[in-house]
Order: sequence, then structure tokens, then C-alpha cells
Amino acid sequence: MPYKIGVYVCHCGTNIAGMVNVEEVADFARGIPGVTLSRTYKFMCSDPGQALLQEDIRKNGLDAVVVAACSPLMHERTFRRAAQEAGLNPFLVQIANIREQCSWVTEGKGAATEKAKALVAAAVRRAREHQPLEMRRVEITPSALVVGGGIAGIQAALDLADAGVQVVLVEREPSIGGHMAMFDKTFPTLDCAACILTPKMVAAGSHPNIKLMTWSEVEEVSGFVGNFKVKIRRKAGYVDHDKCTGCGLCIEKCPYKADSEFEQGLAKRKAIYLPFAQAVPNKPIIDKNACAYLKNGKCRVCVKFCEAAAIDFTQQDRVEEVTVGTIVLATGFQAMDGRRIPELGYGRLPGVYSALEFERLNNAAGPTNGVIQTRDGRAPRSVAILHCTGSRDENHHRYCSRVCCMYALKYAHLLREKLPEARVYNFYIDMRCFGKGYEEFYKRLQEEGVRFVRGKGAQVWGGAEWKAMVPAAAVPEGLEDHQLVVVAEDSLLQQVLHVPVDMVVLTPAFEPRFDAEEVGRRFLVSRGADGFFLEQHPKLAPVSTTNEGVFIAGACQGPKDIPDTVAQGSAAASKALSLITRKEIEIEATTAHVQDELCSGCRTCIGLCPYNAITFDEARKRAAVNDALCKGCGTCVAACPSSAILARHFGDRQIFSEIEGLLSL
Amino acid sequence: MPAATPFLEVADALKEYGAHDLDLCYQCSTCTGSCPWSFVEPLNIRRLIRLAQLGLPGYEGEDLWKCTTCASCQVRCPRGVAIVDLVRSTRAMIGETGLIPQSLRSALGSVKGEGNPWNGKREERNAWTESAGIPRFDPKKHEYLLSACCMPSYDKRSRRIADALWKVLQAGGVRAGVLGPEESCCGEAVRKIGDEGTFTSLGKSNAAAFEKAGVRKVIALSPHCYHTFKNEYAAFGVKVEVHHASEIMQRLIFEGKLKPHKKLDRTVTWHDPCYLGRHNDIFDAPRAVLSALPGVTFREMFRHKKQSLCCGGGGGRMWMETKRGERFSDLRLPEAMAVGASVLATGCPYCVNMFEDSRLGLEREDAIQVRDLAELVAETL
Amino acid sequence: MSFEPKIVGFLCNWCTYTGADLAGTSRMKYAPNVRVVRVMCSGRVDPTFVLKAFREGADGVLLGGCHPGDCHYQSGNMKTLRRIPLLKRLLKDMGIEEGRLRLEWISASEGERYQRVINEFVEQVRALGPLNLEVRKALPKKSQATA
Amino acid sequence: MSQAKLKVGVYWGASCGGCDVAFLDIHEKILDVIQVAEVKFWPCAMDFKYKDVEGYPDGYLDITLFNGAIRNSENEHVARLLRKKSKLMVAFGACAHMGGIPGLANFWSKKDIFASAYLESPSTENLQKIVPQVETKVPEGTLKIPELYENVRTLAQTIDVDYTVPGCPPNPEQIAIVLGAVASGKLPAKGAVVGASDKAMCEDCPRKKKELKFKKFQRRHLTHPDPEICFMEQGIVCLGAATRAGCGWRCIGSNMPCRGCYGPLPNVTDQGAKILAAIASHIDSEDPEEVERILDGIPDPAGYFYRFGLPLSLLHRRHLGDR
Repeated sequence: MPYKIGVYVCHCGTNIAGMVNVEEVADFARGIPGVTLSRTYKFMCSDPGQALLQEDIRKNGLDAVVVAACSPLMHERTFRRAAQEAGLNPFLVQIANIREQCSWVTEGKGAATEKAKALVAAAVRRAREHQPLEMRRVEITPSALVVGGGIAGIQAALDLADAGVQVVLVEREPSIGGHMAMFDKTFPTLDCAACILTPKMVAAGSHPNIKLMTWSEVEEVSGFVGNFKVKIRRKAGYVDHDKCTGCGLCIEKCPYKADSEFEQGLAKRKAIYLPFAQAVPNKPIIDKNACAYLKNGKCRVCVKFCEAAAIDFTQQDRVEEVTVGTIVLATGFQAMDGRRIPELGYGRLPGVYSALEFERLNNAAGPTNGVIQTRDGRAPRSVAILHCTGSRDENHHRYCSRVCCMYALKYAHLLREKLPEARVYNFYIDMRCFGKGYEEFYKRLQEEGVRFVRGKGAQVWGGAEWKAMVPAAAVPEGLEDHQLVVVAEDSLLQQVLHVPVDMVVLTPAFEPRFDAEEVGRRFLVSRGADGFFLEQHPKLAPVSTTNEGVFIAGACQGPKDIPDTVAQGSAAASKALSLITRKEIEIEATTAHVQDELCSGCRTCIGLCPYNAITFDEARKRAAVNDALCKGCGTCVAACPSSAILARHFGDRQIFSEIEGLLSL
Repeated sequence: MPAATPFLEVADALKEYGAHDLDLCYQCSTCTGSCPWSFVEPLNIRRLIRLAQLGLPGYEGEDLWKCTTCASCQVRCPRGVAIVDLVRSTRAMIGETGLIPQSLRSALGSVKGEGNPWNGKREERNAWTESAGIPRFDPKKHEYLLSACCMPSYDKRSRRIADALWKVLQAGGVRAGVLGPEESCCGEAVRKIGDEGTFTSLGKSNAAAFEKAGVRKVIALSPHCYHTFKNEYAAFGVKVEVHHASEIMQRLIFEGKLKPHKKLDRTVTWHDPCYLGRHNDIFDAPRAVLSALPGVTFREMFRHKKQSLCCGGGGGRMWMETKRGERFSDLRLPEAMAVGASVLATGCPYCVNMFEDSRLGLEREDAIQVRDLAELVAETL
Repeated sequence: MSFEPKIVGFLCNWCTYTGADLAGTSRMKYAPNVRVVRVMCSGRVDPTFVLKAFREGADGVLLGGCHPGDCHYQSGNMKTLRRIPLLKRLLKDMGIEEGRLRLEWISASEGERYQRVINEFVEQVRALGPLNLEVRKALPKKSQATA
Repeated sequence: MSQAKLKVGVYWGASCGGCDVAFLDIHEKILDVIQVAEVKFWPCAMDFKYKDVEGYPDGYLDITLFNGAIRNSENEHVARLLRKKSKLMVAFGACAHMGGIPGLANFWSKKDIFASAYLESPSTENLQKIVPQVETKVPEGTLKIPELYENVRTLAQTIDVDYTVPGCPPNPEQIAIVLGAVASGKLPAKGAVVGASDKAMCEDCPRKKKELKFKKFQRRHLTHPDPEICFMEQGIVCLGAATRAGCGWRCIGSNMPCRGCYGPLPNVTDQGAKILAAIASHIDSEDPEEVERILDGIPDPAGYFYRFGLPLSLLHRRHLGDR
């Protein structure tokens, strides 16, 4: 056996030695072919422990070392680094996990020692098959893509751009701003949302380092950390924004209308439109489904009035490709459709509103100029705000949407402010006011005379329906047909309440965007059980993803309020920045490799790689793995019917040897 | 209210009886607010659950017996708690101490002695089938066992439903037969009342009868029997394919084996029985049948499908007195009339029974008719 | 002495191996019979590995991967989800009880589940008894190291 | 090496004789062969006795081409004898290489096989229920026949083998090449597979291939596959991707999927496991139940994947357990 292997059995204080007879294991290891020395040591991971290993490597010219200690997830790096410093290729280190896999989980010293021996035998046999590998480096393109122009994306783009990074900010709507642009006030400070957001929107729109692409969607992502190639579809808006001066005359003159998306359908907009007054860019697009010319070739009023000749009906979608070093996903959320809980009457009873509708109803720039009124124009004398519409609910979304309690308080405040006579009820399960100044805001609302009912609003009925349905005794006095009745049990009173109101506001759960699955796949970002994008670690890597170089920020990762969203936008920017400023990046050495002399071009591996790292060379009829894209999962290796793909460090021979070792005693 | 000390042994015992989800409840009140009683004389189911969680007195109170097990709360519960099981197990636990309301005891006694809750004689069970010319089940000749519930044997109104169903099955060429007096009540209500012991003996006896007769497929007339055979008889080793009558009728019409042709010229609305709809998600089959009947104008009530209002007859309420004005069935008839229906159709003998009762209390009894789906179908043949 | 099955576990690095580490850190005791090979992804587990383990004397083989949808490598575990049923059918044809091969999705946070699965599987294999493949008697060990 | 002609032995173990026929299928090339080789033992074609071989000095034969698996004591005895008498031993053909079709017997026990062959088959009339015995006493003495083994083995599992020529049968053209190589002394490393490619059948397979996705498996005899398109893409399991090329695409050219007779590729440990992994990875479903339904389309995976190679596979035979 030409190999010289050193085996080190760690006591880990009593963590291992208390259950495993480490001397016996070391003696056993000495008897395995290839092992030239075998020692035990109190703490292998300590500096003297590492020094011991390094000295042996230098003095004895060890070909490989096996450290029998804790999990490789703990200290594999430590020992690899130590070996490297001593001149041994780091991949010639093998860890036998005799702590987490053995001493901590096994009852009985005899059994634990036996298991430790088997693990060491396997590690030694495996180490005999190890090959030296080199880590490789690639350059990083010093630019970033930010997907989604809500507050998270705007913040991330601004932070990156201010640091001198070239940023492409892609937004699918005609303007950046996202959900925050729809809000009137923000809790608990009651700042005007537009007042704090629009300066940031304008900054993003005019920043020399930001290339804004609104009305655009990412279509394809290829490449890898440091060098992502991204295809972006720039949807036809039929207005040449280079020529357009944003004078607005076209909008004024356009004779055709459609429901305004921004106003939640509570108002109309023109066929050529700006989604809202402070839109960035402040230049209109044409809605091809509403434009008479695009639909049936008649009209062209806008063309007539546009002095800049910016209207261009020949415009087509076009695809632009950019190369960036890193990506921040900030694609946000959507609100659940209230119709999914028919008992609450949304969509059926005109007096029932969704939260976003209520935001617009409140907004001075909204469809009613900020006057809170029902669809038939009455000022509500009583309003019920129902919490947890689809949140914390196994039938819809198990999670808490985190912001509803607070914006419900905000609504209550706005109602009391604008309609001091109005009765306001909040029907809640628990009040969750965990943020800075939030509990204080709750108390303030109690002081303002809002009624809090602990009990979930269970049913909402129209006044007329109610009268037709229940015994006369159950009809609240003076109930009018256009009113609503909320049925809820006040769990503190232990009594069912029938509450007549003029308006009901629901607080629909935050949901992943309808296309989150597709977007996740496109950017190779996993999703959690709730459907939101999954962070690499919930505590320690909250904006990283398992796709290196792709970060997530804001509500696409899970429900959160504006402060948290902004914080994540900045966090993602800083992670992206620290990546870019490294200028180059080390990439995985334990990749797959197609051995040309064995590949028959059968194409079995094609289509299996989740990272599209395998390509097929049609001319040579061979598959090839792009080292830079390969993450080393080994799926293709297992599938290759010729065993022509080699998994570096996890090759068949290495694993076979490990199996033989494990079963050798 | 005096101070109380939690008695968690009670909660633990309840879980042994089947209240597995007891601790999952987070007291949001959706159940109480969704309960049909919330319109009239509320049943505070949330409070009962809370008391049970802490084992405090009151969980076994009178309110417990108001529950019709209609599952209106259960389908809404945000924590997915099987509330009907909580009620059932609470009743089962206190049932062992004999605290079952007086009015239910005679029904239970009748089930124990005669195999039906209607104080009818066992030997009269299924006697009606002979006069109707329905053969005894023979696995060589028949594909299905027709399980017609106890009611047609002892209740004239229900007998009409059974006769109609038989006529429909005949017309559709379905090969079916019935069991004789060896059949017993399926035990659904008995179990909901809390008498697990009797339920088990009924289950075993029916399992033996099915086994002996070689039954593989069952058509249940009542959703209660349907529910029990389908979801609860596996415990007795019964592995049969169970269909509700409405599903069979839908299939016969779809396959063209049944051709409704006589025009009815009536406006019909459908009342979803709790055990067909909420408990077993059968909403579409009966509507499909109604839409296939010539001359039927179909109207949906406000509360339909998962939101349907219970008739008030489930969970043992059939045998308990409910005050006028508190009966859900009394509320349901005006609801049906409000949408212009002249026929309230349904698919459960309990519902028919409750509605017929309420109909007698109307100012004009003929303002609306109550029909089982099978009766309507039979009328078109 | 009662039969102590030998079991080889192939665990993915990111979920099940990490879950096993968690069981360790939480000092959860479980049967010592499962000896683990760490692979980066359950998708790396070539069916050959499973056959090799049986050939080398394993009485059972456990595969652990991330829950469907949570794979660290997007969809590596989906390949496993597809391969194992066919492998089980092959093993059955080869006279090896399906119960000797088990695929479990165990996440990094499911230490307790790891403990339970190990104990359950060890008992399951124990109940099946020793495998004692005839090939181990019929052929000398090295006779077919090369194809 | 132009002196004496090569002394060649050819023998059959458990085989169908197809390999022997393959020699004859080289047609006029036989003339080239006779230029360099002289047959010293070929009981299938010429009149030789075991005695003749026993009489040869050890290492007398330059090369023996042994076809057929090792099924009984006679096969083993002659294999050992020829090993002693030959300088080079070649496992010739799929049976010697991997067990071949006779190797499928490893799905059964000897008892099963005797029961089926001598007792249970409908065409058998065996009232005394007599099954073959190794030794039978008759008035004249004791009769002996070779003992049928419990397991079918490959040649290399029995004796030391120098080279392997795969195929069922090997492509005739390869025979002349092999003998020519020996005659010219250009020998590959011991243990090599000769007369076949190191790459899979897919190399240069004329059929078109795009994307592999199995929504359903088809059985060859129930379909009419498009002769232009890859079998796998048509849902027909083809072992080509896991099988050495070298046969000349004889099956594929006849619109039959490859059945794997040329055996596993150089780096492969278990041919069946590899084709299994390749196929299953491309099942087009992520729903366990649907996967099962799709897999129902492969009714006999072990028989299909190990058609020629069961004895060579990692498990070698079906495990009989305590039966």
C-alpha cells in the first residue's frame, strides 16, 4: 500500500471520549492497511490539535488524513485549511463523524465504540481513494440586476447605485413604486406614504448608475454567480419614451377608458395612461386592450395631439440581454382574493372592501379624493374591520401576515379622524403589535374610542338578506337594507354579537405572487412550504438563497412591513455589494466532469441538471459540464448509464470504498 | 364566577376518547360565529372547547347537546380542528357516566333492543321491502346492496322516499337487493350522541351481515348511513364501495340509462344535507340530477354548498325538543320561498322529516313542497 | 443474542445529514445500526450504491433527502423520488423485500424525526431478519470487481 | 511472430451454440484465420475428445475461446482443464462474459427448475416423478452425469480469464481481429474487453434523439416504433445507453431496442442499476402515485435489465431467502 494515512481520533473533551473508547478506536485504525500513524487528542480542532496534524503531515509526508471527530459540517473546513497550510491538498482530508453520528446518539460504550470503528474504517478506505482537487476562481461582472420596483427593490437599487455599482432595475408595471405607492399613510408614524416614497422613486429614476426598465419582465436567466446573463422582455407601450416629454396632453384627449388597476377598479383611467400621478417614469403607455386604434384601427387622437410625435403604434416587444454579477429579487406579494371566503361577502356585498380598496378610498389622490364613502356615496356611520382574512388559517394560509393588525389600527385611526362620528370596530384574534412604537399606537387607538372585539368576524350578511333569513327577534333595531350585519362571538364576553355596520373592511392575507413558482424556477430560488422564496438560513442568512449570487428582499420572502422590507432591501444590497467587491469568486471544486473517452453522447444527462450546467456538443456528440455552473449535486453522475460522468470527491470508487469500510465489521 | 383550578386529567381523558385536536384550538371564535345557532340562540362551542382544554366544569353542560354536528364550524376552523370529533368525544366521555339527556335515552334504548332508534320492532325492519317487491340481496344476482336506513321501516313519509328510490333504480336497470331484519341502524346518530359501545356493537353486527351476504357495493339512501359506512366502518373491517343515492342517479342519467321525460314545471331549490355536503363534499351530483329533470327551474338559496344551513336534525337533535322559533328548519323554508322555490328538494330523510314538520307551521302549508331528490326523479319517469 | 441488522444510510448533506447532526446535538439516543455515507444530494445515490451495500452485507438501506420542493439543488430529490420505486420493484424481483429499502424526506430541523425513522427502520429490518445474500457464499468477494 | 500457427481451442459451456456458429459466419475471412491459426480443440465442430486435451502439455494451446456460462460440474471441469492447457483464456460471448440467457436461471433455484422441467410442465409425463441424480445405481454399476449447479456463473467467476469478447453472439468480424491481434502479438492489457467499443450503443446510433421524458412506457411487441427515432423517446426501454457498442446495431437496425448483450461499459459496476437510474431519472412526474402508475409499464424490470447479465450483476442471482 503506497499510501501513508494519519488517523486522529478526537476526545472532544468527554463529548466523544465519554462514550467511545478512543484509544481502542485508534488502535483499531492502526491495523487498517494504509494507516501509518494513529493518534488520539483531546481537542483536535484546537490550535495545538491542528498543529499536531500539521507537524505529522510535514514530518511523515502523509498522503491523506482522517480526523475522527465531530460532524464535517462543523470542522471539515478547519482541518482542510490546516492540511493546506501544511502542504497537503485540502481534499485529502476525510472526516469520520463519531460525535453527532455516534457518541451523542448511542447508548452503551461498547456499541458506540464499535460504530466509531466502522466509521473510521470507512473514512480510511475512502481517504485512500481521494484525489487532490483545486478550487477555481472566476471574475465577477461589477453590475447588478434588481427585479421588482417596489420599496424593497428601490432601496436595494439605490444602495447599490450609490456604491457605484451599475444597476438594472426591472419592473413589470408601467411605474415603479409597488404596493407602497398605493398607501395613504403608514403605521404607526402616520407619515404620508407618497411623501416618503416618491423622493426615492425619483432618485431611482434619475440615478446615473440605475438603468430603469419598467413595463418589462425577466424572461430567461442563464450563467452563474459573477456572470448571469439575463434576457429582459421590454413590453410594447406604444409610446417612445425618448421622445415623450410627459406633457400629458394625450391622456387628457384620449376618449377611451378602462378600469384603473392602481385604483383597484374603483376608478377609470384612459387607454393611454399613467398608473398614478407621481409615476416614475412619468411617461404614459398605451393599454392595447383599451385602445381603439390598436383594437380596430380607428381613433389616433393621441397621435394628433402629441407634438413630440412620441406615439408609435408600430412598437413591438423586444428582448434585451444584460450581463450582471449578482441579482436581487424583490418581486413582492399579492393580497389574497377575499372571495375565497364567501361567508364574508366580498364581491357579493357592495359594502365589503378589501384593504387595498380602502387604502385608495382613503388616499387624497384616490378615486374619492380621500373621502371615505360607500359605493353608493354614503359616509359610513359604522365600520367593521375584520382581521386575519385568510391568515393564520389552515384553509388558506397558515402563517400570520404580520402587518394586518397594524394597518387595521391605521384604518381605525383614519376613520376616526375623517369621520369622528363613525363607530369603528376591530374584530381580532390576537393583537400583534410587536414593532417599535406599535403597542403605543394600539393604546392611542383605544384612547381614540375604537371598539376592539376579541373574536373573529365569522359571517357578513346584507341587511336585506339578514331580515329575510333570521327570526324577527334577531334583527337589530333600525337595520337598514343597505347595511351589513357582522356575526362574531366576543370571546371575552362569551356572547355572539350581531353588529350592524355600513362598511366592512377585510384584511386579506399576503400571498406569494401568482407566478412565484415560475419566477423561482427562472432564478433557481427555492420556495418554502408557504410558497414564498426561501432564504438560505432563516436566522443567519436571511437574504441569501441557495443559488449563489441571488439575493431576496422584501415581501417575496414572506409578509413584512415597510421598515423590515426596507431593511431587507439594504441587506440584500450589502450582500450583493460584498460579493461584487470581491472582484473574483472561488467556485466549487467538487463538480461533475464528463470523461470524453467514455461519453457516448446518449444524452441521458441532458435535462437533468437543475442548473443547466450540462450542454450537448452537437458536433462532437458529447455532453460537457460547465464547471462554473455545476454545484456538485451528482444527480447526473447517478443517472449516466455509461458511468462516464465523474463526481469529483464523490466518485463511485470513493463511495464504494466507504460502503465496504462501513460493512467491514 | 368562583375561581377554578385547571383539571388537565379531564383534557387528557377527552383526547383518549378522540378529541385529538383539542389543544390546537386558539380560541378565535370562528366556530361560534359560524354556528347556525348564532342566528337564534347561540351555542358557544368555543367556550366549551376552552373549558375542555383546561378540564373546567361546564364543558359537559347543556349546550353540548345543542350541537347538531353539522360541521359549519369545522369547515371554517382556521386551525383545522375536527370540532365534530371534539363534541362526539366529550359526549362519549360523559355518556359513560350516564349523563345523556332523557329524551335521547329512549332512542338509545330502542337501538340497543331493536336495532333502530324509532321504537320499531326489529322483525318489522325492511318488512316494507317485501310489499314493494324488493328482493333480498343475492351477490350472484345483485351488484348493490340498497341500504335504505331505519326510517322507511317505521316512518310513512320516509317510506315514500324509499319507494321512489326503488322505482328509479328499477328504471335505471340497477341490480340491487336489500337485507332483512338482520340489518341494524348504521349507528351514526348513536355515535354522535356519545354511545360508543352501542355504536361498536351495531358496526360489528352490520359488518357481519355485510360479510355474510357477500356485499361489495352499497347504495345508501341516507347521507348519515353513507357517511358512516364510508368513513367509519373500516374500523370493523368493512371494505365496501359506498355510494349515495344522488351519485347513483347522476350516473344513471349521465350514462343514459335513466331518461327523465315527464315535465315537472316547478321551481326547485336544493338544500345540501350536512352529511352529504360539508361532511363528504358531495355538492354537484344532486344539482346535476336536478338540472337534468325536464321542466325544473333551479334556484340557489343564499346559503348553499359549504354554507348550507343545517335542518337541525343531526347529532341526536332529531329526538330532542327544539322550541318553535329556534328550529333551523323553520328558518330554512322562508329562505327557500324567498328565492321563489315551490319545491324544497333535499337528499336526507332527516331533513325531509324536519322540513315537513316546519311546513305544518307555515301560514299556508302548501306554500312549498318538500321532496327527496329520488321522489322528484321518480315523478319524471 | 438477538439479530443486530447492519444498515447503510445515504444521507443528503443539506437536509437529512444536517437533521442527523441536530439529533446528535440534541443528544437524542437511537439504535446504532445505521452507518452513514454522506452525499451532497440524494440525487447522487446511484442505485448501484444500494445494490453494492446489499452485496457487501447490509441488511437494509436508508435514503434520506430534503422534502420534495425543498431540495438544496432544486430538484435532485425528485430524481430519487422516481428512481427508488423502480429500484424497489427490481429488488422485489431479486428476492429482496421492499421493506429493506426506505426513502425518507427529513429536513435539517427534523432531528426528532430522524431519531424516529432510524429506530423504526432498525426494528423493521430486524423483523425481516438477516439478509444473508446467497451471492456472498456463492462467489468469492473480489471475483467481479471489474466488469 | 511468423513462425508456427497459433494453436486454438474453442469450447462451449452452457450456451446455445450460437457463438460456434458465429465462427462460421465469418465466411471467406476463415481463409485469413487458417493462415494464422490451427484448431486443436473444437468439439462442437470437429471430432475431439477431452482425452486429447488432457494429453496436451500445460500451456500447449496459444488461445482458447470459451463460450457459454458455467452451469454444471462438466462446464467447470473443462474450463479448469483448458485454463491449464492455454496461454490465453478468452471469455467469448455473452454467456461466458456475463452468464447470458442461461444466466436467467439465477432467478430460480435448482429445485424450481427441476420441478418445472421434470414434474410440472404440461408436456411432461413422469409418473414416477424421477428427477436427474448425479449418481444412479444400475445393475451394471454406477452411472454418473454432471451435477447441475445451484447458480449459473460467468467464466471469470470460475477461472482466471485474460480477455473478454462480448456479444450474443459476438460480431463475427471481431473474431478475425482478435486472432489477428494475438498472432501479431499486439495484446491489450490483461482483463481487457476486446472486439467491442468502450462507448455505449448510442455512439453513432442512427436514430434521432431530442429530449427524454417518460409519461408512459411502451412494450415493443405492442407498438410500431418509428425506425428513425430513439426508442427511449418513444417510451420503449432500450438498453443501448448502458451497453457497449460493437455489435453493429443488429437489433436496433431491425427496429428492436437493444437488449444489452454486449454488457456494461468499462466504468460500470452493474448494468441493470445504471439503465434503471437513467430511465427513472426521466420519468415525467413528481407525484409518487403517478410515478408508480408509469412504472407499471415495465412489468419485469429485473428480467429486462439483466437479460444477459444476471450472474455478473452485483446481486448475482435472485435471493431465495429461507424458502
